[in-house]
Amino acid sequence: MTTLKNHGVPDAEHAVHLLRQMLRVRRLEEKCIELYSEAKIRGFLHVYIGEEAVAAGVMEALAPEDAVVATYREHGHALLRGVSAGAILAEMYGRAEGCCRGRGGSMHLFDAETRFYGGNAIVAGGLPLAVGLALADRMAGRQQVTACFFGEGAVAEGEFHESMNLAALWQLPVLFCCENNLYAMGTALGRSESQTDIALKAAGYEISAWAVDGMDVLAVEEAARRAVDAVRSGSGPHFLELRTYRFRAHSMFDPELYREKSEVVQWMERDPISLLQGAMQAAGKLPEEQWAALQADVDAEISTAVGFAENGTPEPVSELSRFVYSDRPDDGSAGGGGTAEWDTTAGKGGAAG
Amino acid sequence: MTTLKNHGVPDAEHAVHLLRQMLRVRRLEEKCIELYSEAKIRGFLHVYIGEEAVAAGVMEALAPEDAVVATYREHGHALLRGVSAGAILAEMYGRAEGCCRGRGGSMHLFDAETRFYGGNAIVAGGLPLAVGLALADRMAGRQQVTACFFGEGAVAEGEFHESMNLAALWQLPVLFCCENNLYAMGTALGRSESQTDIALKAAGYEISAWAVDGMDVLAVEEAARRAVDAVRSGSGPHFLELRTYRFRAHSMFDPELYREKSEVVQWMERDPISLLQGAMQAAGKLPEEQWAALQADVDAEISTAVGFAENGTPEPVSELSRFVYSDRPDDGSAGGGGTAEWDTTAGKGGAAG
Amino acid sequence: MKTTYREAMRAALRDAMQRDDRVFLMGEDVGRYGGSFAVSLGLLEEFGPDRIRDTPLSESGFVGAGIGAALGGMRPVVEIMTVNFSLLALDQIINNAATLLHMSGGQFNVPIVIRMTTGAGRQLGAQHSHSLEGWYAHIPGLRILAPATLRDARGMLWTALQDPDPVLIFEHGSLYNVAGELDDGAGAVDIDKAALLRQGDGDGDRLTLITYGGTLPMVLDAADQLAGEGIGADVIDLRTLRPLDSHTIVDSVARTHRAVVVDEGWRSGSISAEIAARICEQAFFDLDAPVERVCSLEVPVPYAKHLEEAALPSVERVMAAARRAVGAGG
Amino acid sequence: MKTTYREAMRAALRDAMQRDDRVFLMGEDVGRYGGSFAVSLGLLEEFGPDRIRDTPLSESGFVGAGIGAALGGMRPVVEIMTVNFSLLALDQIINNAATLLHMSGGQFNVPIVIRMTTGAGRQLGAQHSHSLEGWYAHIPGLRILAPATLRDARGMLWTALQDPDPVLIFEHGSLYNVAGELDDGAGAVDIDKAALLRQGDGDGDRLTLITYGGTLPMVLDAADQLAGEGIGADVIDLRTLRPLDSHTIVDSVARTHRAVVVDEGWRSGSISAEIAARICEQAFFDLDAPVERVCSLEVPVPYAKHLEEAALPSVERVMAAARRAVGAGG
Ligand SMILES: Cc1ncc(C[n+]2csc(CCOP(=O)(O)OP(=O)(O)O)c2C)c(N)n1
Ligand SMILES: Cc1ncc(C[n+]2csc(CCOP(=O)(O)OP(=O)(O)O)c2C)c(N)n1
Ligand SMILES: [Mg+2]
Ligand SMILES: [Mg+2]
Repeated sequence: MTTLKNHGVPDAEHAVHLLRQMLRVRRLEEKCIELYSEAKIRGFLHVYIGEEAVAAGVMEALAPEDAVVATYREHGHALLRGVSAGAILAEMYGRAEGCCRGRGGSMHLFDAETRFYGGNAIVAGGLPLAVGLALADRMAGRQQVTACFFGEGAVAEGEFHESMNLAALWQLPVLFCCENNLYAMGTALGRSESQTDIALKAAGYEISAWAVDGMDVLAVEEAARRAVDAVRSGSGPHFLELRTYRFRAHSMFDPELYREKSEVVQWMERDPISLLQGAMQAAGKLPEEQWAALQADVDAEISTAVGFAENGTPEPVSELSRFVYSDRPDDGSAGGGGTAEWDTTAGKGGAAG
Repeated sequence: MTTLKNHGVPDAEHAVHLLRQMLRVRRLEEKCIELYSEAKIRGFLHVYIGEEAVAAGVMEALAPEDAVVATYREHGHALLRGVSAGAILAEMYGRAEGCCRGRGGSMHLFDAETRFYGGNAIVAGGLPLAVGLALADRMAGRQQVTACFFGEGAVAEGEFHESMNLAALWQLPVLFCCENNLYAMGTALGRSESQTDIALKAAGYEISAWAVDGMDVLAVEEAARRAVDAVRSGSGPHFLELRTYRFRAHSMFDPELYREKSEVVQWMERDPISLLQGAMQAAGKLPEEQWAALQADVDAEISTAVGFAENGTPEPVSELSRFVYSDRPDDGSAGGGGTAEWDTTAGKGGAAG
Repeated sequence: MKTTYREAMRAALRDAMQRDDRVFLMGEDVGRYGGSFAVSLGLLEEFGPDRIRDTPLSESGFVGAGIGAALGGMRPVVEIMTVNFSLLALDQIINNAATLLHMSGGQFNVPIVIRMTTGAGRQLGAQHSHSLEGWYAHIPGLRILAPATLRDARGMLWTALQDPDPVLIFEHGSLYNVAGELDDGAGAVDIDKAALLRQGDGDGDRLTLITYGGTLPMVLDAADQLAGEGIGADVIDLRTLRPLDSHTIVDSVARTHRAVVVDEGWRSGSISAEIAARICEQAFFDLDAPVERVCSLEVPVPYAKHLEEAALPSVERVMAAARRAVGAGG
Repeated sequence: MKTTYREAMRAALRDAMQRDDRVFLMGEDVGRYGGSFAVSLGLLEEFGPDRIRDTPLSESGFVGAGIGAALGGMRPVVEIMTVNFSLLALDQIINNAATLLHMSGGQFNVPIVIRMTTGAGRQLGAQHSHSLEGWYAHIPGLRILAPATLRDARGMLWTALQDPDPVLIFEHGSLYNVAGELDDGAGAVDIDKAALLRQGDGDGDRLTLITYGGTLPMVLDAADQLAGEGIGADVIDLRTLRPLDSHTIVDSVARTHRAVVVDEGWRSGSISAEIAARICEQAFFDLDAPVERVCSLEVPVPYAKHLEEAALPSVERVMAAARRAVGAGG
């Protein structure tokens, strides 16, 4: 199982940090599945289990002032970007304490403080946003990077193509992170792309691109650092194809008719958490008790978060119409104050349906 | 001026035919411009002057049962596909005798008989149609080819990307013909594509692609024949980048602020008509009187066509609502008979606005 | 025969594929995955990957390819997973499918059927909960269907495939699991007329409830309860949103003199506005009270259950509107 | 100062660029070409290619990039050449611009302005003649403006840029060359209220004509002619299609008791339906006749001049509807 690339002697403390990060995501999502089956969480739920090394590795390379755009499979990205597990779970509970006050749910996590711009449930819909965020940075002269995560399924969408071209044409500071887990719902890569070498595709836009073992968090981090440095220093967008695998079903509704159990089992042997844990233990850098303590820590974090969500309050229905438009000083104008159903009470016919 | 590629001894009869085809397009469009300034033709008018070798060369390679999809700059394609100059001009006059009964105009020429599927005024909007036409041929087991023309500006659109991928993934019989005239309205290629080598881009979809001198009708024809043969024999889509230039403004409203007059003049030295004519005369294969006769012939065709359009009848206003939905046997149902403004006369309030 | 809406749709697809070689189904995950809402489950095995054709994620591309295939003589059924993603294909639907016949002076009709799931109510959040079928009904050249019953789920597809022009079928996500009895011989149904599903009676107050698609069960429920309050409600299932069958609506309102339109779309500029406008135009002097509209609140549909419920039409809101319409307080 | 609608728009752009560094203009051919309708002619020279930014043909991409730039603190003005091409960008407009604020629980507003030309009347055929601004007005989260006058062409942009939320500005192609007098000091205007441009007088018949955008000149013309026939017409320029200012409409109708809505959109499901529905809801007992609607015929707009004219609203159709409304025959 020591199929981690040799990165030299890994700094133990940093490696433990990465391990912890991946474990936090794993435990959070295992809990989500549990809560889903208890019907505490509803809607669509897409877990990242098996892919944690990707978000964990890339986030290491980003600075606080950078921006992140992700997909509907983004619990891990949100958590590792700095959104608390409590705020994430409360969101899935539909609580006022959720990171979007219960309006977003699992697929739409947002957080202004950490510049986490979603959460986007439209495949490839986040890519143009990332380009625009980078454009803003560029025009304002800020040395910031926007990291944009998306699945390999998104590569077939026109919005992918348009975004890649714009970013490259204008040499914008975007790091494109393609999470190639080989399937888009039930559609295998070979059935969605005539050219399955995604990194090669990126080169067709004159974007520097390379493929990375997405199960090896150290490899991901190394590649991400290299790419982020290049992006930050002004050498235009970069592209990482992160080769990974989703261990679970696409969502809670997926009977997984499209792949062999054996394929899943084979990939599970390259579980990014076990890989790193194993390598560290083999190198004598992760004493059993440290590993146990780490696990206990993470479990505690998650159960505190569940408590937070459980004890949250529902967003008042009276607030439902807020945030359709921005709150404004009450100037009596029709557009202000988040009025959602224009004029329905104003008339004489009493049409407030 | 003998910058035509050496294609061996050109068959004189065939070369004269190509010359005639290009000249027909040229004269037709020169007439259109004239008519436009007389306000006989309105709307947008995009001429193909300078690019005639592309349509002329490619059409030679197609069989009658093949299909053609083009753009809003398609007078030449329609004419060389076999739509009469009269039907084209009558269309621009808005006559019932026009190839679309006056409903389409310059940008929307259609002809079922020659399988000419437009005329499409949405940049890249025709590409998915071409893919679908080829899919139908493939599913029905017909050995037919769909030729799809579009400008290099269309390459930036998402619909280009999605269409290329679908055609390649499903190995459909499409011939993509990119008319690279270096500008999309006022936008030079280098300002619209991060990768300006368009043929290379096509390769990113695993589509065989090559660039061709689009001013050399013999080279275009040769490449098109090669590509069409390959497509027809089942080896999937092919892509030609036809390097050409538009001698005139984008449309009748374009002040041409974006390019130097000298650039235009330089390209005019490679006028596809003069090139072939010059080469033939140099080879002693185009006696002066034959050239004069050919020109007279073409002039006669065009002036007959103008007469036809002038004498055409306006499509009756009573027919305006037809063809919103297909005509059907009059079954009294609401959906039939091309009713355009549902129910407006049925009410008691007399609401027929 | 006991069946579900989902099974009825599947039977309709199977039937169409068997009857006509030109029919094929194309869309994201219609094959190996079995359809994102399991409508096409099992059809891949039966008809093979050519006719149950999985596509890449490229809505504009494959909808446009469907239009092209229709031009080329096929009878494609294109599935867009949900109406939310159809926004990516709108150029093809509006600028090509809906206009080619007219632009070509009658030469090129487009016999395509585009199916998609619509609606909210499953806590999917703003980007997965649009109800845009009424919005689509604005576009000339399209025919818009909203099967709400098992009979229509079973019968509309074949009729749509006989139509020479583009037909969009909107299937509300909350209906797939609806179960009930269907005639063994159920087959094609007309797609021209609205259905008066229930005629209110009694000597008391009368009104017409007008709806379609996902809100039909709720409206039938409300009608039952209103009957208990002595209010006799006609219930009209529009079935086809374009062309709209005004006659059936106006006929009923001419008898009842009052109307409530129930529509999951956002209120402003919804199809409920068109219906209200037509009633006012065509039955103005028959009308005894303003037409009531029960629509979704004009907010992007929120995730949290209690917020989502508050945003959508409900039996209570329908009842309240009905009572207001008949002047019975509310 | 004598000016044109086009020049007023250009002055507004220049002004905004000068006032606020965060403002930039982005779109196809806004720079070197000078704008497809010459609105931005000369601005490239003044502000340089960074702030007058030519884009490739990729509507979804650059509109989405505008949304991202707005999120990133800029104040982008994105030009889509015409509304017809905006269909390619609808996913970004509806699923992102209109919903991000709500989905994010108030964290991320999107201060973008998207401008586009709309409308028919120039023989451009079906794919270049859509009037979809009323259709866009269905979407919560958007603000929809339709400047019809020189004052609004000059003044709406700055107000729109002050708005924290997405604003779409629809400029009717037939207005660009309209010339007239404008105050030298003309500047920002409110975008909340409809304008009662003319109040009908006389003791004769009265009615309210309601319109916006490209059809305003025609309606003013009709009002003049109606005055000659002794019919006193209020004329309301809606100016903002979402949120719709019902108050101004209802106030006028409460006085005149009759209304005609004039709208270049296709009739079914147009904004004219919403207006008619609201009048019936909110002024039902004031209304003496059904609300008339003068819209475009429900056909893809044809190329030929005589056919196009027959498809669009005209002074004659407005007059006829007005006469019907006041019961003066027609
Ligand atoms: C535009 C669009 N089309 C379809 C869907 C439905 N859908 C949700 S996720 C998904 C698969 C995406 O696959 P990929 O991009 O590889 O990401 P992954 O789920 O594997 O992380 C699909 C088809 C959607 N959300 N958006
Ligand atoms: C989707 C779309 N966006 C914008 C336009 C406006 N427009 C018409 S032609 C054109 C330039 C297209 O350039 P190219 O594809 O190179 O073709 P060419 O005109 O050079 O033949 C543009 C921007 C359009 N018709 N469709
Ligand atoms: Mg994937
Ligand atoms: Mg070009």
